[in-house]
Amino acid sequence: MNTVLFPGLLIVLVLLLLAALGSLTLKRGGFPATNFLTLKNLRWVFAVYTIVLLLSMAVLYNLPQVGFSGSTRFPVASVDLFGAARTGKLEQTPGVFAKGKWSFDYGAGQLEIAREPEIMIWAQRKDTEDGKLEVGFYLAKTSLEGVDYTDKIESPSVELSGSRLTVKNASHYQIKLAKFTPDFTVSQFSGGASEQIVGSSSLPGVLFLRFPKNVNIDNRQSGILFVSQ
Amino acid sequence: MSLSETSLFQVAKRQYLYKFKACSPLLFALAVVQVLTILTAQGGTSSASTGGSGITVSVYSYSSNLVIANTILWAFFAGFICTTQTTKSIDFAYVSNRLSSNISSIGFLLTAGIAGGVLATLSGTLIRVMVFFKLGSKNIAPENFFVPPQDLLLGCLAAILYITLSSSIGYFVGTLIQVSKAFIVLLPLFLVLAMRLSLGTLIDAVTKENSLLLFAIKVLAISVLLVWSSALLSNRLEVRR
Amino acid sequence: MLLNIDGMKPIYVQIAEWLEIEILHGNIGCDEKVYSQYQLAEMFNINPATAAKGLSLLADENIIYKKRGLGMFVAANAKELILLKRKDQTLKQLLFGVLTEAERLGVSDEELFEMIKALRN
Amino acid sequence: MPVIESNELTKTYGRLPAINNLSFNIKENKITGLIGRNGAGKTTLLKTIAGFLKPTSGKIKVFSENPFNSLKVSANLIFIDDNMNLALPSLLRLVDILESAGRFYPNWDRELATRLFDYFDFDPRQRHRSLSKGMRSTFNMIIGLSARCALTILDEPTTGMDAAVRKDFYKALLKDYIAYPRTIIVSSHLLSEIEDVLEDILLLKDGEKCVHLPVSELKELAVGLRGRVNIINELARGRQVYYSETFGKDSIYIVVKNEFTEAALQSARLAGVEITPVAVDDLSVYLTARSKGGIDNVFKRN
Repeated sequence: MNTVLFPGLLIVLVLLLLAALGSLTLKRGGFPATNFLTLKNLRWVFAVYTIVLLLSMAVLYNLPQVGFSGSTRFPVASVDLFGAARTGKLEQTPGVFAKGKWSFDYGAGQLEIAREPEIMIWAQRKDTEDGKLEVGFYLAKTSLEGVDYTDKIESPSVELSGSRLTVKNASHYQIKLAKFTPDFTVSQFSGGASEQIVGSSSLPGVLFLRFPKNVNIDNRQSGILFVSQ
Repeated sequence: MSLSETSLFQVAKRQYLYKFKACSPLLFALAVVQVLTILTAQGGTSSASTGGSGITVSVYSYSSNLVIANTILWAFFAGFICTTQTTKSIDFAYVSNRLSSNISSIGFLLTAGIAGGVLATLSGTLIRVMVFFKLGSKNIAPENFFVPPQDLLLGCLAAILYITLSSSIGYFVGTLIQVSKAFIVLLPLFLVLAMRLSLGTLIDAVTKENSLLLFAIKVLAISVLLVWSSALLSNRLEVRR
Repeated sequence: MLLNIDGMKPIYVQIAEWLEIEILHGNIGCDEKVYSQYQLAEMFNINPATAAKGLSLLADENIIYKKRGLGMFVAANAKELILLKRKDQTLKQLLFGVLTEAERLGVSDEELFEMIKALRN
Repeated sequence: MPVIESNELTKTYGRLPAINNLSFNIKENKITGLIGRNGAGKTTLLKTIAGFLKPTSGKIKVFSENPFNSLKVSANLIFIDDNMNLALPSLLRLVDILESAGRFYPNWDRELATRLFDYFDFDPRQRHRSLSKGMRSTFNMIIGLSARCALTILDEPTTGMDAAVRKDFYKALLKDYIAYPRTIIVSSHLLSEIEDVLEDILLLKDGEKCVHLPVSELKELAVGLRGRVNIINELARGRQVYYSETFGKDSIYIVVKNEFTEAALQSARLAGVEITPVAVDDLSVYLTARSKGGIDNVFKRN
C-alpha cells in the first residue's frame, strides 16, 4: 500500500468517526444510551484497553532479547559483489562470505550447465587440473530499508549428474521483516537525525564456479559469465 | 433557610468529578480511536519490497505515530465538545458558574489528555508485542524494538503536551463558535489568511523545537493563552436550556 | 377532611368555620390548645400563611387567644361567642337569602313559618 | 431582606421584549406562584433569576447578589424545568442522577429522595430519556425537593403528570415546605391547582407585572355581579371592570374591582343583583386577557 496514502486515509477515517460521534454527542440530550452504551460498559472498555496496554508493556520488557534479525546498523560500505565476482576475488574481499559450498569430482571434458533462467553464474577456469568442480554461493550483508536479511537468503541447490551440473533456485520464498522507528514525539527531542540506511549489496548473492583447466564449458551460453584470466 | 457557602474550588472539584461520568463517552471515543488505529496500523505503516531470483522481501515499518496523531485529533474534538451548549447545560443543571464550568472542563481535558498521551505512547508496546507474536523475533530488526524506558517517558511527555495544545485549540475554537456562529465561516478564512502569513513559522516553532523544556514552555504558553481567552469570552455567555 | 366544598368561600374563612364547629362540638375544649397553622396546613394541604389567616380571624373575634410561645388556646367563652356570631351573621345571612327568594316567589311570611314547622317535624 | 429584588428588569431577545420593566420583591420563605399565559415571560424571568440569562437592562438581585455568574446564588438555588432532560447526561441511570445531584447540594436529603423515588415506583436502572413526560416531571420534582435549596424554582413542574400524581406532588411540596420553610417559586398556567398551596401570586402579562398579591387578597380583589343590565351598569360606574358577559335579553355578568361597602352590596342584593366571589384562576384569566370580552368577541359579528 502506498506509504503516504495509507496514513492519510486512516486519519480521514478517524475524522469521520469523530464527526459521527460528535454529531451524536452534540444532539440535545447528549450521547445516546443504548443497552450496550451504558456508563459501566464504557468504563469497562476504557479500563480493559488500559490494562491491555499495561500488560503489553510488561510483556515487551520480558521478551527474550535474543534471536532477532540482523542489525540495521552494520557499518559496511556498499560491497561491490559484482565487481568482486568479475575479478574472481570474492574470497579476498572483506564483507563477503560463502553461504554454501559444493565440491564435485569431475575428470575432464565437456561440462554442461543446466540452470534456471534467472540464475547467473560466474565461472573461472582454474590453473590446475585437480579434477574438482568447486561451486560457492557468496553473499555480502544484504538489507532492505535498513533491515538486514542476509541470514534469510537461501542457497540454490547444486547437483552434478554425469556431465551435467544442475543449478536450481531454492523454491520461491518470501521474507517478511519488521522494523520499528521511534515515535515523532521521541525523535523530535532525541536529537538524532533519522538513521541513514547503510549501503549493502544490490544482489542477493552470487554463484561462483571454479572448474579445472581441462574442463570445457560452452561459453556461448548466456547467463554464464567468465572471469577474465 | 440559611444560605450555604461554597467555594469556587469546591464546586469546580465536584463538577470535575461529575465530568468523568457525564463525559465518559469522550474517554470511550479515545479508546475506540486508538484501538481502531492500532488494528489498522498493525499491518505496518509503510512497507518496501524487492524481488528477484525467487525471493520477495518486504519490510514493514512500525511506530505509534498514527495513534498519537489520531489522539491529537481526538483532543481537538474533545476540547470542542466541552464548549458546546449540551455540555455547558450539563454543568448548569446543578451548582455552577461560568468560571467553575471552565475550570472543571479544563481539568477534565487535562486529565483525559494525560491519559490519552500515555495510552497513545504505550500503544507502541502493544504494537511491538503483536508484531513479535505474528512474525517472531527472527524477522524483527532489534533496533528500537525494546524502547528504552526513558524514551517511553519522553514520548509520553511530548504526546501529552501535543494533546494539551490540541485540546486547548479545540476549546478556543468551540468557545468562539459559541460566542458567534459566524466563526464557523470566519475561522477557515482566518486559517487560510494565517497560512499565507506566518502560521508556518509558528507551527515550525513548535514541531521543530528540539529542546523538551523549550517545547513545553511554548506549548504551555500557547495553551494557557487560548484557554484564558476562552474563559474570558465565555464568561458573558448565557446558558440555554 | 376536604375543604373547598363551597369553592367560592376563601379558604381561610373555611378554616375558621371548621375550627368553630370543632369548638362547638367540644372536640377542642376551653383553654385547650388549638391546631397550629402548620398542623392545619398539613391537614388541609394549604399554605400555612392561609391557615394562619384563619386562626387570626378567630383571634380577632376573641374566640381563641394567644399564649406567648405556646400557641393559640380556646377562650373560656368561645362557644357563646361562636353561637352569638353565627346567629348574628350566618343565620341572618341565610335568612336574608330565604327572604329574597320568598319575595321573588311571592311566598308570604305565614307560608314560610309553615314550611319551617313542617321541616322541624 | 427580600430573597429576590427585581428593579425595572428588562430582557429582550433581539427586539422582542420578553420581560419589560419588571419590578418586584419576593420575601424569604414564601411560596409564590408565577402565573401568566404562554409567552408572558415566566420562563425568561425564572432563568434570569437562576443566572442563566443576562438582563438587557435593569437590575435583578438574588440573595443580594447579581445571579449571573454568582456561585452563592447557584449553590442555594435549584431550577427545575421541563428541559431538565437536556441537562442530564442520557448515559446516566436514574440512581446515578440522584447520586450526582446529591453531591452538589449541601442540604440534599437523600432519604427523602429515596422515599419519593420508591413511592413513585421508579426503576433505578431506567434512563431519564426513556421516562414518559409525566414520569420525567415527577423525577425532576424529586430532585427539586430533595435539593432543599433556599430558593427552589419550579417551572411548570406538573407538565404531563396525571391528576393523582399532581395531588401527591402538591402535598409533598407543602409537607416539605412546612418541615423546611424556604422560598419557592412555582410557575404555572393552571392556577386553580396550586392556588391553595401558594401564599403570594405574581401575575405576569406580556412581560409586565399585572398584580403581585397574597392569594387571599387576590381572592377578594374582585367581585362578580349578575343582574339587569341597567342596574349593573349603575353599580359598575367609575369602577374597574375586568370582565363582562351578557346573557339572554337583559342579563349581564361583570367582574369588577371590589370596593363596595357591605351596605352597598346589601342594597344591591335587594335590587336583585346576584353577588358572587370570583375564583382566583378565573380572575387571573380576566386580568391577563387582551380584551375584555374574551373569545366570545371573536365570534360576535355585528
